[in-house]
Amino acid sequence: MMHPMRKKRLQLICLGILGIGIALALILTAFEKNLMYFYSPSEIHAGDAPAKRPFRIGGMVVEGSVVRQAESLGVWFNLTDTANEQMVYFEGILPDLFREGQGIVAKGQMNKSGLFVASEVLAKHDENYMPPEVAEALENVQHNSKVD
Amino acid sequence: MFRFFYHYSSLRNFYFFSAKLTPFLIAVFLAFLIYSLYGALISAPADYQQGDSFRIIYVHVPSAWMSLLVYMAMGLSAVSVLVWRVKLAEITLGAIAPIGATFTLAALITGSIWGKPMWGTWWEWDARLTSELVLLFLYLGVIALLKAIDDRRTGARSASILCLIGIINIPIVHYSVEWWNTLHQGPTVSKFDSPSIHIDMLIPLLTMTVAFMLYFAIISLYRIRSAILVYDKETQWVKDLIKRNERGQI
Amino acid sequence: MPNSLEVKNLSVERSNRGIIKDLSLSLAGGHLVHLKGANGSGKTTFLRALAGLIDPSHGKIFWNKKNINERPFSQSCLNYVSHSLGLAEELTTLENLSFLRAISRKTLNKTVEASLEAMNLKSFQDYRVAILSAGQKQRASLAQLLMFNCPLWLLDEPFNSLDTESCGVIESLIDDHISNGGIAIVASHQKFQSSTVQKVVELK
Amino acid sequence: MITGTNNWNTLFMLVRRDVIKTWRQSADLLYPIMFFVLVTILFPFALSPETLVLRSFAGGLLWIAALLAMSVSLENLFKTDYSSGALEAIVLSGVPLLLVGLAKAIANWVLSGLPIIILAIPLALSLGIDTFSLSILLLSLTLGSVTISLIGTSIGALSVGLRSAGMLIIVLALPFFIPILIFGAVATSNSQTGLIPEAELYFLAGLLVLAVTLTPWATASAIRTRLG
Repeated sequence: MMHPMRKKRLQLICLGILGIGIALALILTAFEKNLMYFYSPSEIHAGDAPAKRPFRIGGMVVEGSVVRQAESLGVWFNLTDTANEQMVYFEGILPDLFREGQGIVAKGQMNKSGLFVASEVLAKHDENYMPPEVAEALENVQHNSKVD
Repeated sequence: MFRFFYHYSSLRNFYFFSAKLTPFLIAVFLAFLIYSLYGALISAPADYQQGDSFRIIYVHVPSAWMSLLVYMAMGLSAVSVLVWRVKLAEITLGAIAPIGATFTLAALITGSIWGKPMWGTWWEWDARLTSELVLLFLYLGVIALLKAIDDRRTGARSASILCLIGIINIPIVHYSVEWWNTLHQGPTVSKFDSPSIHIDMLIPLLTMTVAFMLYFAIISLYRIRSAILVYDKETQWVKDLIKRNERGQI
Repeated sequence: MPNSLEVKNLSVERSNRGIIKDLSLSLAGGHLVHLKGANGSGKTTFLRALAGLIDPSHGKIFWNKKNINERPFSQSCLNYVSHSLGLAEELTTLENLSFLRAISRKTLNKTVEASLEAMNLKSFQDYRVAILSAGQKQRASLAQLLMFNCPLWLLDEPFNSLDTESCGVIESLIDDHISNGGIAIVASHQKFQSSTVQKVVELK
Repeated sequence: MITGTNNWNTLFMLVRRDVIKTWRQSADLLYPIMFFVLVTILFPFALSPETLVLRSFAGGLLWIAALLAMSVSLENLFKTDYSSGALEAIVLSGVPLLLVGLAKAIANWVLSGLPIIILAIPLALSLGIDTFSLSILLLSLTLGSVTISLIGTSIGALSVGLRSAGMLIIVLALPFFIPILIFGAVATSNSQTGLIPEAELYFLAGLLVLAVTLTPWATASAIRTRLG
């Protein structure tokens, strides 16, 4: 026979663990529902991205893929996560930091023909800190691997 | 083991023990500081995009890390206050809260100075900067509660409870702010699988962090020791100490 | 088992000041202690420490050989009537006492109605506490003593704002309590009319 | 046993007592609710009376108003019970403090959270919200307000009896409410684009369960500390 006081304490601890467990399960479910609404080109290829609602896409602008429309602000470019590419169309003024090879985030929606129509394009500074030579070297490697 | 902790958690023993420890800490701190300053300002190369302005990282990042570390230290003290009722922990909690708040403020200010060349504005609702701002308010809350309660034991215990609620809240705030931020600005895209910081830049950053930790240890020991004297001012050993001190000065 | 209360080298701090310093006291059942002392001498602090509300900075309190500051301590052995009365002003006397009786984990004694009757408050039971006179409030609060069966009574200024007749009622209550083997510690500036006081503790 | 029938009964008695008490002290009940309505109707004056503008901000501004009003209501939760000694009497009656903490939070929610949710309906409609978004707003407010009551009760218990406690409570509590505000407001604004903001609602529910599990301990410990 367990001491009633100890039994009570044990029950409380079990309840506490149960509560934390449920809370974690709910929060993890929230993660699963993709709280970010953020998808990579690969995920879009796999068909994970929503078809009917806006979301975000992130990736690097593929070198040489930028095509500007002659008489308007329209621009096409491809985004890559190194595995897959996704074509994006945007009409508007691109941010100053928008360059080929730069990581960007675009907000918009898929159209029926599989083109991502962006309503907004954001260029983010990247979070790497390295000397210029290293950056250059890294760029060369990437360039070469693309040529191969 | 228990006896060891018991011995050093007695205020008087801690006072004398920490007095012996301090000069040693200062020496190690200076060594680390000088080495890291050399590394940070001279030997580390300039960044390929940001040039020399990236060097503020050596103040910003250690401050930001310390702001979290000090909160964790406060959390440990809070548990000791609430569970074991350790007097030394009560004193520690009150002594380190302002230091933690200062580190947080330093991280915010340097972040904003860094933001000027990087983003073009002094303040950007960047996820990390915003959660750092919330962290500052958590610190200020603990300090405000400590100041509002006259009785030091009740004050320390109340502040401990608030501090522990805060500890659970820190990851939640951090995560939700990040999520909110990406919703409005898009997450930072990093270059895949490439080293995010070069080794020549990393080593001074790590040693600078150690220097910050030692600085924190030294300053908090000073604050704890002066708080111990106030706490125990009615006891014989403090009275003896004051008497000896006066004689020494004459 | 006969009741016993033992206070060993008790020191209590309030607002960073030592209020009670090194107080020791040993009591067996059937004792009435008159707690005396000037304002601010720590009478209330002492009673609150005995009630387990304040943790002492040094020393220990034992009730029936059990340390009251070690959790879990159930306060079911004691009846503490503070001078802040403990009654919600918005509720009636009856509501207040019925609530306390219903939630209490103590051994129950008289019903609320019987307790109010004994305190001469039956006709005021449906009045909100806010509109009662000071003496009536005091009596309503003291009615708690009758509702529960607790061997230890801690009374903080129970004779405050009471007329002579009511004082007599309270004193006879206390007499009954200690003659049944209970212990009562009463903080008061007033002298007891009857001579049941076995011990006077003066706080400085 | 914490789950025994006796404890359910005690919990019910504690909540009922608080509700009756506050009901009779109608000012304590009315001020936070009036505050909620007034703050909400201030926004159209500051922003624009145009439905299009107001509709896009509706979720956020109702959430801010609800958050502030609930923070204001926290001061009265413990104030009179502390000064009259009733809190002390409840503690000494031997009731588990966890129950007292839980009961105070429930009472706070019934007395300020629930009326705010009900009043949010006409206010949201007047700001031009559609019915689907309204249902999401109400759901997020329900999940969030219970969490606010639970966390707020702990903080209210910590600051009871202190100088300018009302302001102190608000200052201490608001940083803790930021995650709730973010998810609540975004859930509403996302629902206005026609999506079901499942992720946000799951997250709010997770926070709620976490608060139910942990805050009663903090409140219990705070009550014991403030009485000592």
